Amino acid sequence: MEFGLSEEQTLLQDSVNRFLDDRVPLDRVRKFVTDGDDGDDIWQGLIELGVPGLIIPESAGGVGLGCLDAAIVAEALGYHVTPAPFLGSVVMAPVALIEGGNQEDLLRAIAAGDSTVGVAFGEAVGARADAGFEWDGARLNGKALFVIDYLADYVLVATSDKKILLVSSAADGLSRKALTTVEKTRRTGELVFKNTPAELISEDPNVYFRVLDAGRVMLAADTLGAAQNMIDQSVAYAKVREQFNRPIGSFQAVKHMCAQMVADLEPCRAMIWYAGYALDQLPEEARLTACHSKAHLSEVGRSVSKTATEVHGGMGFTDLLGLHYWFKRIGFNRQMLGAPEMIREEAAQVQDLC
Amino acid sequence: MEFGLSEEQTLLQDSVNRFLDDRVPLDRVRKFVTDGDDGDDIWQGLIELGVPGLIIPESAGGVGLGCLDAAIVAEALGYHVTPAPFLGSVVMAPVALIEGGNQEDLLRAIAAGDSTVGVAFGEAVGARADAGFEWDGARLNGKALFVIDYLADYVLVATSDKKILLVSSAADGLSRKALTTVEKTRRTGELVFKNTPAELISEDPNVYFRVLDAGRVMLAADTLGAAQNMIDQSVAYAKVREQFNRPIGSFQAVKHMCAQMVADLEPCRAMIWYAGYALDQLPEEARLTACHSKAHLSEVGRSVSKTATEVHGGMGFTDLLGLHYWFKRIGFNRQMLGAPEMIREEAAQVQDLC
Amino acid sequence: MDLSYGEGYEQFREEVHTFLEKYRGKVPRPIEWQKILIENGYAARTIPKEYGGYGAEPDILQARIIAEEFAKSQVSPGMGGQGISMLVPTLLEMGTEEQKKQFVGPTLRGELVWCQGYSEPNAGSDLASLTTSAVLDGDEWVVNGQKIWTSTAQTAHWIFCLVRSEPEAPKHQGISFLLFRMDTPGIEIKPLVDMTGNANFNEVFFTDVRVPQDQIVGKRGQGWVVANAILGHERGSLASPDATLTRFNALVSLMKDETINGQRLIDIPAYRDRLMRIQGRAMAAQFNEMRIFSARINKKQDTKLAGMIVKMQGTELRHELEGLAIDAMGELGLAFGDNPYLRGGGMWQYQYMYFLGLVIGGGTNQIQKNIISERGLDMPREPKVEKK
Amino acid sequence: MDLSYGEGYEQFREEVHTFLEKYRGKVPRPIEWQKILIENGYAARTIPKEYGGYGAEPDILQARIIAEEFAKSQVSPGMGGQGISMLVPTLLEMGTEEQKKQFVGPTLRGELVWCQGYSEPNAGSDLASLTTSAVLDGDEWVVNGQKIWTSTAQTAHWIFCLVRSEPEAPKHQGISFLLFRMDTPGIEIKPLVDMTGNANFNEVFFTDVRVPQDQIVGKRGQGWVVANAILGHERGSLASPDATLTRFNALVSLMKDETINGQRLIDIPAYRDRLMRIQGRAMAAQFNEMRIFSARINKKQDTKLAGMIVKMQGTELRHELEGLAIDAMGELGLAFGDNPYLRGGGMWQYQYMYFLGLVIGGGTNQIQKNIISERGLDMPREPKVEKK
Repeated sequence: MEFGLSEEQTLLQDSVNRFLDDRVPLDRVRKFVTDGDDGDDIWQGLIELGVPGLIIPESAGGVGLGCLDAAIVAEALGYHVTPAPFLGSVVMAPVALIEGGNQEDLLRAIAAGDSTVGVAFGEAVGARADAGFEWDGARLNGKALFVIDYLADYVLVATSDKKILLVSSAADGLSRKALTTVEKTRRTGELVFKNTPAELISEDPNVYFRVLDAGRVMLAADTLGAAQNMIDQSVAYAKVREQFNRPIGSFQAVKHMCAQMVADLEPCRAMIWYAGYALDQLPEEARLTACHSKAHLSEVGRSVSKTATEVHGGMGFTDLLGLHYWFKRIGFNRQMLGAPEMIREEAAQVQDLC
Repeated sequence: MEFGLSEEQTLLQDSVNRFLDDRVPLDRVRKFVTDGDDGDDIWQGLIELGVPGLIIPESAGGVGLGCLDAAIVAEALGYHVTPAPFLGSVVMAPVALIEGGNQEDLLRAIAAGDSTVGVAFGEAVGARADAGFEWDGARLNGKALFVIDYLADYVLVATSDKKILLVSSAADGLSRKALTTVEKTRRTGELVFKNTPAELISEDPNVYFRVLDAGRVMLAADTLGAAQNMIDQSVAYAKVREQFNRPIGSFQAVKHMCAQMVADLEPCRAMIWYAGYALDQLPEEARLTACHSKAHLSEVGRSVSKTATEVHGGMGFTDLLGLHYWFKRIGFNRQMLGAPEMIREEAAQVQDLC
Repeated sequence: MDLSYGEGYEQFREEVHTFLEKYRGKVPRPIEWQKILIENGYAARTIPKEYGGYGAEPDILQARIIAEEFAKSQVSPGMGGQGISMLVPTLLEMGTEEQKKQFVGPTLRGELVWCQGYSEPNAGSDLASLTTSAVLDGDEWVVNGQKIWTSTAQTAHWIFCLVRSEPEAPKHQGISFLLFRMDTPGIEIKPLVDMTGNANFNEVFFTDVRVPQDQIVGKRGQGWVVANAILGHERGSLASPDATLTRFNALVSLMKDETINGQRLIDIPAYRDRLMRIQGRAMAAQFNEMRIFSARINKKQDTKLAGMIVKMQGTELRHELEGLAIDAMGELGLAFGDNPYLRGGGMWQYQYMYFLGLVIGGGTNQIQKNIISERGLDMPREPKVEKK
Repeated sequence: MDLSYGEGYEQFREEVHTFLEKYRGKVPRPIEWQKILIENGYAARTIPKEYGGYGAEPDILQARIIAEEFAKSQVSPGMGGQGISMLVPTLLEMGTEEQKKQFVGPTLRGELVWCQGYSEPNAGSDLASLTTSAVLDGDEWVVNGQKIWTSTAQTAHWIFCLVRSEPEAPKHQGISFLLFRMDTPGIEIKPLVDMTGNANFNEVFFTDVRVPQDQIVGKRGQGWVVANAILGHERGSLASPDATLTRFNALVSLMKDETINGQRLIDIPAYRDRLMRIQGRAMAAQFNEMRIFSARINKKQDTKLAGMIVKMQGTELRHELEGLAIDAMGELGLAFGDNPYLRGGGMWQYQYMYFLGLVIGGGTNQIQKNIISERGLDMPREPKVEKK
């Protein structure tokens, strides 16, 4: 019995963190966001670390690890506000394809770093008026909005009746367009389908939920990392920034803001570990813990990101320190795959409370 | 144009406050609560100040003032956690009787301080499983719970279909029993009706709402006063209590707790004034402002009463300073005549938002 | 409580209304319009004629009526900016006769645009520790240092600036209040991009900037007193309850228009409850503002605490209000910039961030709480730490 | 992560289970039961045999299994109290051989009941400023002063007590840790009624209480170190996530059973949303506890911060949980004492207040935040103020 990361997991996280410390400092993030580069070198580095194949079975060329391992990588990515097509390629698509069982080639390509996959789950999670598409059993018509990594080689599309489809970027009748959001370390866009062929991966709602849950835990883990970074930056800044002839970190108001952030965030670490573990090992608990991780981390993330900005005073509001990249990353994680109120309602449903 | 209390209103509140400062110190409250005395002298004093007839027309022996005047008296009563049959006798019954128009004798008796009235609105505001009664047009059967001032000479009873009835304490088939609650400065009880005659005061839902709104504003005003007192006690205590060789009020954590209480409560003062004024002068705004005053003051009151207790440290938790009398008073005001979530839903209904 | 204005004032309202009807849709260019407004008493109303104002007696109800009618008609109420809102009242109170004559009129007429040089990178919450230096060299001040959070620095003709002129004096007594042209050699402006992606503010650098000796308001070392004579004005204006109400109404509309899975957002009870919570707080804030406004007429009303808490409560409330809109829109709440699915012109995300900036700006809410507790509640100050 | 216990431990669980089956419903009186528990290693398990314990090697998984199985079977796990939970570990770490021999065994067996004399009316958050004095007179300490927050003072045979024995020394170095009988002349106990209406605590007054010189743990002036050796233990236990989960389940039941206007409380979305929020926080707290527990086995896991925040988060969460129950019940939520319509035995209001007491007790949450920031995050301490 051990509640915590194994040595291998700690090593994995350390190696990803070391790579990101080195290759994705703030300047690199800024360049990705402002110069429109593609971040290929970052993804290449992650490929070399074996990240794409993390949860893909060794028989399909992957590393054969589990969702908890993916979650601790997601945490590292969030910590470094890393631009990378992680969510679909490394987690949601592999989970879907393994469950679907008919796409070993693509799994192999993902594991090898040859293919990436975006995520279009908005219609299934909560359809908005502007979007919407129809699936006739072979082809798609309509459009999907706020698709994560919309320029990936494939996009995983969920329908409102919980089917999961796969669309190739080369498919007929597919057009793609960037959609600007406040969070620019993730590439988000619109897909328009005109008789676009799509392959059915699963029509089992259980598979849909498993994929969705995995995605939610990853977004929550990303928030854990991003929020931890904001705390670390706040504490460091409060130790050196002086006002009234004292480091601001010696003022009780600032100290208590930092202590409150820690008190709120620290239990979330164990929550992510449990939720990640449950995805693979405790199927009967996975849905509830995934819902609560996503909703709870969203609330804690919002509160930490606001407080950390306040600790930095005016500097936190400027672009100079880049603190807002973490703020917006946490905001994105909150909104995607279900906002807190909607997910809490789902948590109640899972327990037959409504 | 003037947003604020008139000189007369300030004088009224001052005179009530002076009387209560003098006659209802904490020891007197404690005696009422623990020794089971009837608090008659307090009520007598308020009668001498003209409180019972405050909003009753001069033609019926009253003072002919308005609900705002009653609200500022309610605030003073809350400030002093005063045991007195105010809510029903001074506000809800007079409003109902004036609107009903057929009870000048009782109005006159109330104004003279000869009759008191309790309030049994629980069934109408939100029926609970244990309670419930039937009204056959002449007589009541069943029971009403958590009746405020249940030992009064009369009780104003609201039915689930928004009729208002009046029951005399001497009525046939009426039995009364105390119901212990956490808040002991108000006498709360149960009425059991067995073919108990009751007089119909109004069957107009508008009258019911007007009476209910007035009652809610008074509970909110009571909370305003009680919370203000808790702030005053906290600031005073923080100035004299020393720890670490300093008054605790010189610690930023304590100062900021006090500042936050003020920041939350101070706007509530204007809100109560407006809501009290609206009850008489702005009928189209009265419902919404009454709902919001009650709900908002309940939230602010809960937060202030918790924070003030914390500022007092362990002493706040003991009975020694009696701080808990204010804490519980605020808690009572929150629960009676509709808890915040229920009232906010009502506020949305009033605006056709649901 | 009496929320009516009374008869004399209704006639005044009618006058304003008539004026506005005359110009609605026919408002000339800003400088010309400003002139017309001043001539008619709808700008610079209470400023003496000799300094370029209209010269009316102060009457807060009239001021309120003007504000209300202009808002209703959506006709521009004329020029604003830190020169008119902050420098002019300062000069009227603390300036020399020559300074009033020289600066007030042109500023009111929009011929002179000002920016403010107060905060520095190392003097934010602790503004009085500012280090931008001014050394007298002959009959000129030589200014060196850096300011930050300077809005409109690019368009301003002049700056009013706090500098340290007496380095040996206690920190609050070594500051002077200087005025100088922004085209003086040695001034460099650098836009300061913030989290919204805009450059709402600038950094301004001074290198040997030479300022004539007499361009000082008040005496040497009195700059802190001069600046504080009007600082209070600025804080209250950062989060007006009227603006909050406008945004609340926009939020209600949004929640009625937008849907998720075909259900209107307003029909989702958890969001509706948050909306109603915000309305309750917004109402309290608005009534509090009416109370403060009224107390400017009836000086007997004490609104000291009521005024101190406005900035803190108002900015937090706005931030939360904008945040509810984002939450309820789900993915759509992330839209920004040129996104074609933007709602409300992208203002939800923008204001959400901008009001976090205002929670911090104009004195962080931590500083506000210090002020409320120490000046409002007379709680003991923290023990002072001596300068290292 | 591996949440299974493994095979050896399953056998151990079976043993515990068998033992419990044997005694279920047949548990003798406390003193006798405590003896049986110690003999079988289900109490005082890791305390050396020579001092009256069972003498097993520490094994936290076994301890957890014992706790789980006793909880499941609802058989009493034996005696608790401050003597067993606080004094015994202190004596084992800091006591003399004679003290261990004299006190540990009888305390474990429940023959000696203890109370704690730490806090004073003027030494709460600043415990080290305590002033209860102990002056050596011949071979006896003479103790004068007052303690507060002393639970079980009426039933305790002995007290362990912090006193100021060296008034001239710096405040942390002038304290001694004394043990003395509660029937010593000069001790007066006054129950301290709290907001729940109960006297959960007492005040204890000392007037010339004479204590033999050798009834001291550690040396003169070392009392602060002795007391702090175990203070951490107490804090964590004030708000256990297991207890929170039990209360959460009770709250769900309440909300399913109770109705308003015929609608179940659980079916009111605004309450349901609050319930789910609380569940999310409770879950995080519980997993955090599992992490801390696990780190006691695998010392490589760093759970310093995870441990520091337990008391603060746990007490706040419990207070809010109980508050939701009250809110949702409306008027019924006010019921207390002998009210026949009481729900859950009146525990909702009681716990709501009691946990506000625990937000304050055992180090207020403000003190907790000082500790987290200074010891957990290494943030600078506040400048010290010299003693007046």
